[in-house]
Amino acid sequence: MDKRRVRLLQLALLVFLVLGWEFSVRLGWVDAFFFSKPSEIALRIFEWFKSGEVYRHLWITLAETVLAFTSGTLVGVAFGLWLALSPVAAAVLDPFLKALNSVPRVILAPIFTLWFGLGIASKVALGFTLVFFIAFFNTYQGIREVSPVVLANARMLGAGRNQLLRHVYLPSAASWILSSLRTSVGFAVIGAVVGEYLGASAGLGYVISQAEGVFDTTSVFAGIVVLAVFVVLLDVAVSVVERRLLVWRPEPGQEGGTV
Amino acid sequence: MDKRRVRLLQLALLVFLVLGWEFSVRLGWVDAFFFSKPSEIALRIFEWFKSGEVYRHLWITLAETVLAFTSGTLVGVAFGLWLALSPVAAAVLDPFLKALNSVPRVILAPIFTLWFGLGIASKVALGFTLVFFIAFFNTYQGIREVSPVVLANARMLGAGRNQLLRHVYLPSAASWILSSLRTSVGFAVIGAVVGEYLGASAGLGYVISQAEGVFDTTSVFAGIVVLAVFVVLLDVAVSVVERRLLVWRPEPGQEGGTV
Amino acid sequence: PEKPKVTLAVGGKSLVVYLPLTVAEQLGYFADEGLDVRIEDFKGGSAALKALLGGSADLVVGYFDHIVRLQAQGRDLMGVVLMGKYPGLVLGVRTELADKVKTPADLKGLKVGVTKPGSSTNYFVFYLLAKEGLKPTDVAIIGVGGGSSAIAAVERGQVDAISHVEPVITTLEKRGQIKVLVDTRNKEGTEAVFGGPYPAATLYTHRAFVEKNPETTQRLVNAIVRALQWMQGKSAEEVVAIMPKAYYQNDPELYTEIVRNSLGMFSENGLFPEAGPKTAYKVLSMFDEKLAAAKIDLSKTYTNAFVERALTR
Amino acid sequence: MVRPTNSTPAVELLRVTQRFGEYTAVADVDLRVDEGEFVAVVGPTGCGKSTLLNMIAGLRPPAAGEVRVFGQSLEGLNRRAGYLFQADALLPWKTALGNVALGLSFAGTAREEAEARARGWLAKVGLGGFEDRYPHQLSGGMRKRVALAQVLIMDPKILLMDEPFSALDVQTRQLMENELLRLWEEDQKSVLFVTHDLEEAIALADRVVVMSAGPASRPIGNFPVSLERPRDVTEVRLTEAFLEIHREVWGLLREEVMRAHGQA
Amino acid sequence: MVRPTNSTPAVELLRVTQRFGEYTAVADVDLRVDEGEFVAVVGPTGCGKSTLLNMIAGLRPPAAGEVRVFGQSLEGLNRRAGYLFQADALLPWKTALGNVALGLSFAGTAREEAEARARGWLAKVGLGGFEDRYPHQLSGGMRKRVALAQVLIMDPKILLMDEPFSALDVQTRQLMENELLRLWEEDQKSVLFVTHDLEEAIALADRVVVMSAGPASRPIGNFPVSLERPRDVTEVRLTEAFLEIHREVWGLLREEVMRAHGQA
Ligand SMILES: Nc1ncnc2c1ncn2[C@@H]1O[C@H](COP(=O)(O)OP(=O)(O)OP(=O)(O)O)[C@@H](O)[C@H]1O
Ligand SMILES: Nc1ncnc2c1ncn2[C@@H]1O[C@H](COP(=O)(O)OP(=O)(O)OP(=O)(O)O)[C@@H](O)[C@H]1O
Ligand SMILES: [Mg+2]
Ligand SMILES: [Mg+2]
Repeated sequence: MDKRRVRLLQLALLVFLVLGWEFSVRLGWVDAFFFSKPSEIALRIFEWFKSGEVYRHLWITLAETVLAFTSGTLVGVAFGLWLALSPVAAAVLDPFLKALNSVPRVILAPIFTLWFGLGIASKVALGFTLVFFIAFFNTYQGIREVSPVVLANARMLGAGRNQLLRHVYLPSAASWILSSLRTSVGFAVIGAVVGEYLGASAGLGYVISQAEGVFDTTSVFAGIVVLAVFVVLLDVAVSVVERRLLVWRPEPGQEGGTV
Repeated sequence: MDKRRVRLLQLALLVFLVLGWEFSVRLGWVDAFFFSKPSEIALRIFEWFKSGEVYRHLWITLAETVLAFTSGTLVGVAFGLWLALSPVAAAVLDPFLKALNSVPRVILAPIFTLWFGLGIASKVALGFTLVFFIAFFNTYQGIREVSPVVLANARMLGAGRNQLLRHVYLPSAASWILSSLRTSVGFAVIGAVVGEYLGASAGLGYVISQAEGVFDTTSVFAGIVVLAVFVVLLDVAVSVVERRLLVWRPEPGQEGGTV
Repeated sequence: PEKPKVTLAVGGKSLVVYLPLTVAEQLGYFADEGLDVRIEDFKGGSAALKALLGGSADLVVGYFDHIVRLQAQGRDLMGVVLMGKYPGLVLGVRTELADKVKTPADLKGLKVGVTKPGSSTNYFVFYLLAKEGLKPTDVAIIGVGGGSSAIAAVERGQVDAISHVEPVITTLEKRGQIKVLVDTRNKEGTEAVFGGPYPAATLYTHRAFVEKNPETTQRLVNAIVRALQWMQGKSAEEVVAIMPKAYYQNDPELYTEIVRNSLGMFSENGLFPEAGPKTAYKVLSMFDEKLAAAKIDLSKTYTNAFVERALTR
Repeated sequence: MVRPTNSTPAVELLRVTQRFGEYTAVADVDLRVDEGEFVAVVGPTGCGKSTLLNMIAGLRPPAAGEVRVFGQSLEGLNRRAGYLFQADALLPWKTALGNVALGLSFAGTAREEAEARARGWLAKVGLGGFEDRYPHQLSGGMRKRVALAQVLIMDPKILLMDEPFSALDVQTRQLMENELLRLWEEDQKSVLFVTHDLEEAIALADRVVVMSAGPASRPIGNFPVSLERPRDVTEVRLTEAFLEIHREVWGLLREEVMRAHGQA
Repeated sequence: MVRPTNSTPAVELLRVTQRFGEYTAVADVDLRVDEGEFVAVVGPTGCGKSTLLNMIAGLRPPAAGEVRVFGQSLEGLNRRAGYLFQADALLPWKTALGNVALGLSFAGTAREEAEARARGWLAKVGLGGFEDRYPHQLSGGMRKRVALAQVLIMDPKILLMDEPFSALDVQTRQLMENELLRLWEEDQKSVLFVTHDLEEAIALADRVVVMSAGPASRPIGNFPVSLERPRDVTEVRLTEAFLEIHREVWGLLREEVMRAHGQA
C-alpha cells in the first residue's frame, strides 16, 4: 500500500510490457509494420524532443485539450444542474440529448470545419462534444442523488436556489462530477487528436496522421506515447483538485464516529 | 409534469427544430450541400425502409452495438469492482488505464482489423474500448461511495466477499453503473458506426461512409437520424432496467419517514 | 479456382477513380468468373493496404504509389491490373485569386489544402513546387480531409489553393469556388506534369498470393479487364446508369459531370505502360529519402502477364 | 406562569391527513400551537409524529386538510420555522463551524460575524474546540448538538424538534433542556417538541399531546401541564403535580402501544 | 441470581488506546466482559463508547493495546459478535424482511426458512405487516427495531448494542428490554450495552461501567448491580437498591459532564 511499493510495481509492469513488446517484435511474433518497436519509438521520441520540433505540436494539442476539457466540463455541469433541477425540461430534452450523444463525431467533422474553420476552434468543438456528454450525464445523476434530508435541512435553514446549488447540490455531486473528469480527460485528448487527424496543419494528431500516410508506425506510436504521458500528467492535476475538494470524506477505514 | 404534456412539448420542439432547419435551407441561410433538407432526409429514410435495403445494415449495426455495449459494460463493471476492492492493484494500474483511455481509437482501427478481421468483431472491439472505460470509471467510483456503516453492518452480519459484492457493493453502486449505461449506449453506437465508417462492407456506418464519398449529405443525415432513433430506443430499454433495479429509492418528494 | 471467395479492400469504393471496380461488380463480371468477391470499403488507401498486410483482405484496389513505398519497406507487393492510367490529381486555386495565381510558382507564401499531410495530394504539390524551383517550405500545407470538409475549407477561405482528387474538384468547380491550374485527369496534363504516364488505381496484392492462386488472380483480372473494355466508348450517362443508385441519387447531374471529367483516366486494356512505374518512383523518391536510398527493382512491382492472358481470350 | 392564549395560533392543523401510497399515516388531525406555547408530542413509534412535523415545515403538503401558520394557509416551505430533524441532516462537507454558521450565511450575514456567532453557539452546546471537525469525525451525540446549534442560531419563531435530545447523556440533556427553556422564555417562541421521554415532555411543555398508534393516527389525548414557570427540569420531576400527569399520560400511552403491538 | 465469574472472559480489553489523527479518543482502557455477563456502558456524549464497540467488533483495530475475544487476540472482524450500530445501518435497497433475513442468508440458510424466521422476528419487534417496506418508508423507531431484529436473529454469543432503544417510545422500549433480557437469560450471551438512560442501564445490567469525558477517555467507575434476576424492567426501578446505585452513578456522571463542559 505504501507509495514506494506502488511505484516499484508500476515500474515493473511497465518494464515487463515494454520488454514483452520489444521481444515479440524481435522474435517475429508480431509484425513490426503494425507495432514498430519500443526501442525505436523511444529513440524517435528522443529525437523529437531533442530537435524541439514536437513542442509546437504538443503545445497546440495541449491548448485544444484544455479548452475542450474546461468548456465541455463547465457547460456539461451547468446543463446537468439545470436539467436535474427542472424535471420538465429534463423529461422533454432527454431523448434529444441521448440522440445527440449517439452521433458519431467523426462524421460531423465537415460541419465543424464549416462552422469553426480548420484552426483550434474546430478541434475544441469536437472534444467539447465528447466531454460535454460525460460531464452532463454524471452531473445530472449526481444532483439527483443528493440526500433528501440534507437538502430539506438546507432549505429549512433558508437557502435560496443559488445557495442550494453552491452549498448542497454541487458539493454533494462533487464525487460524481470529479469522476466524470477522470473519464473525460481522455476524451478531451481524443477529440483534439481526432480533429487534427481529420484535418489540420499542426498538433500531435497531425503528426500521427502524417506518419500514417507514409506507413511510419514508429512515429504513430511515438505520438500515442507522448499523448498518453500527457494525459497521465493532466490526470494528476485532476487528482490534486479532487483531493482538495473532498477533504470532508471519511478515508476508508477511518469512519470511526459514523460506524 | 404529466406524461402527455411532456410528449407534446417534445413534439413541439421537434417540429420547431425540423421546420427551422427546413426553412434555413430553403431560404438559403445555410447551404443544402452541407445540411441537406429535413424533407429530403425523411423521404430518403422512407425509401430505405420501403425498399428494405436498410434492414441488413441496421441489423449489423444493432448486433455490433449490443455486443460492444454488453461486453464493455460487463468487463468494465467487473474491472471496476476488482480495482475498487483491491487498493494496491488500483494504485498500480491507475496510470496505465488513464493512458489507455487517451489513445484515439480511430488510430487503432488498423490494429483492430489486424487482430479481429474485417467482420463484426473489429467493430465490437472499437465500441468496447469506449464503453469499457465509461463503465469502469463509474463503477470504480460507485463502489468507493458505499456507505461505510452499511458496509460494516453487512460484514458484521457475516457477509463473505461475494455476498458483499452482491448485496452491498453492486446495489449501492447501481445508480453509478446505470448512469454509465446512459452515457455508454451512445458510445457503443459510435464505436460500431465509426468502425464501419473506417472499413466495412455493411452497416449504417458503411452507408454513411459511401454517401460521404459521393457528397450525398441527405443519406449521411438519413443515416444519422436512423442511428439516433435507434439509440433512443435502446435507451428506453436501459430506463426500464433502471426503474426495475432502483425500486427501493425514495422518489423525490416522497421521503417522509427519512426527513 | 483455388480460392473462390475473395476479399478485396478498397480505400473509398464510391470514389470515381475506382469506378471500374464498381462496374465489374455491378455488371456481374466477378460472378461470371465464378468468384464470390466481397468488397470491404475503407477510409483511405493506406487503411485498405493495412487490411491486406494484416491478412484480412486478399487483394487491394488502390494507388500504385503504395506498391513502390512498400517495396522499399521490403514488402513484395505487385500490381496485376491497372485501372487508372493517370493519377487524377488536380491543383486548383480559389477563384478570387485566379488572376494572381497562374502557375504553381505563384503559390509561394500561400496556404495549400491537401487531403492529408504525407498523402499523394501533398507530394503532388511538392513536386509541382520543385519543378518551379521552390522548396516544400515555401507554402503552408494544410490537411483538409477527404470529403466535404475539403469543400468547407475552400469555401470558408481557410486555404488559398487545393490539391485534391474527384469528387472534390468537380464539385468545387461547379460551385464556382476554384479554377483548375494543373490537371492530371487526362493524358496531356499528366504528361505535361510528369513527363510520362503515371499509373494510378491498381489491383495489387502480395506476390505470394499471386503465386499461390494464379487461377483466382487470372479470373479477377479477367473481370476487371472486361469492365475496362466495357467502358470504352461509353458516355458518362451510360456509365452512371449502371452505377448503384446510392452513388448518384443525391445529385445525378453532378455525379455525371464527375464521371465525364474522369472517363479519360481509365486504362483501356489494363496494361501497365513500361514507363509508368519509373515516373512514379522518380516522383516519390524526390521527397522520401528512405525511398531514394532503397534499391527497388521496378520490374517486380507489377506484371502484365495476367492482363495479356485476359486480352487474348 | 400560564401563557396567555393568543387569538391567532402560531401553527394550526385543520383536519389534516397524510398518505404514503396506500398507507394512511395520519388522518383528520386537528392541532393548535399558540404563539409562545410549548407543546410536546408523544406517541408510539411509527405513529406519524415526524410526518406531522414535515407537514408543518412545509416539506410535504398534506393529502387533505390545511396547515395554517400565523393564520395563513401554508404554501411551500414554512419560513418562520426552524426544524431539528430526527435523522442526521448535517452537511457532510462542512465542518461543525460551517454547519452552524450556514443559516446565517444564507441570510447574508458577513462571514466573520456568522462564524463568531457560530463559535459561541458551539460552545453553548458543549462543543468548543470541535469547530473544525467534519460530521463523520463527530460522535452521534455531538452531531445532534451541532444540529441543535444550527437551528437555534437562526432564532426562528416556530421551533420543530424531532427527538432532539435522545442521543445525549442525561446530564448533557438536562443542560440542553434548560438552555432550550431559557431561549423559549426569552422570546415567545412556539415549540412543537417530539420526544419519547415522557418525563422530558412533561418537564418542558405547557401541553402534552398523545398520538394514537398508526395507521390513521391522530391526537387522542391533550394534557395541559400547569407546573410553575420558570422550571428547572431536574427539580420539577419530583413534584406531585408532575407525577400525577405522568401517570395519566403513561396510562393512555401504554394502552395505545399495547393496542399497536396486539394488532401486529 | 448472580452469574458465575467464568475464567476466560468473552471480551477483554487490555490497555487499549484509539486515536483519530491527533485526537486520542480513548486511552489505556481495561475492560472485561465475562461470558454470560451483561455490562452497560454510560458516559458523556462523545467520550468514546462507540469507539470501544468498534474496536471490539474488529472494525477498527486499536492504535495500541489488545482486544481479546474468548481468550484469543482479535484479528480482523469479530465473528462471534452481533453489532447493533448507533447510526442507521440498514441496507436501503432491501425491504424490512430482506434486511432481517440477511444474516441468515449470508450463512446459507434456505430462502424460505430465512424468510419465515425473519417474519417471526419482525412480529416480535412489533413490525408485523411492515415486511415489504423499504427503510426510507419506515419511521426512525421502526428502522431501529428492524436493525434490532437483524442482529438478534443471528443469535450471536456476544452482543454489542449502541443505544439500541433510544428512538423508541417508553412502552415499546420496555417490551424490547424485556425481550432482550429473556434472550440473554436463555443462553449465556455476553452483552455490552451502551446507553444514555441510566435507569435502563441499571435495570438491565449486571454491571455499569462509567466512562470519563474525552479526550483520552477511560472507565472511571464500575458499579456491580446486585438486583435479583429475573427482573422486570418496570418494577425493578422502584426498589431501594436500584435508587441507591442510581444515585451513585448519577453523581459520578454529573461530575464528568460538568468537567467536560467546563473544559470547553
Ligand atoms: N415514504 C414513506 N412511504 C411509506 N410509508 C411511510 C413513508 N414515510 C413514513 N411512512 C410511514 O408513516 C408512518 C409514520 O411515520 P413517522 O416517521 O411520521 O413516524 P414517527 O411517529 O415519527 O415514528 P418514530 O417515533 O419512530 O420516529 C410509519 O408507519 C411509516 O412507516
Ligand atoms: N473519524 C474520526 N475522526 C476524528 N475524530 C473522531 C472520529 N471518529 C470519532 N472521533 C472522535 O472520537 C470521540 C469519541 O467518539 P464516539 O463516537 O466513540 O463517542 P460516543 O461515546 O459514542 O458518543 P455518543 O454518545 O455521542 O455516541 C469523539 O470526540 C469524536 O469526535
Ligand atoms: Mg419520527
Ligand atoms: Mg456513539
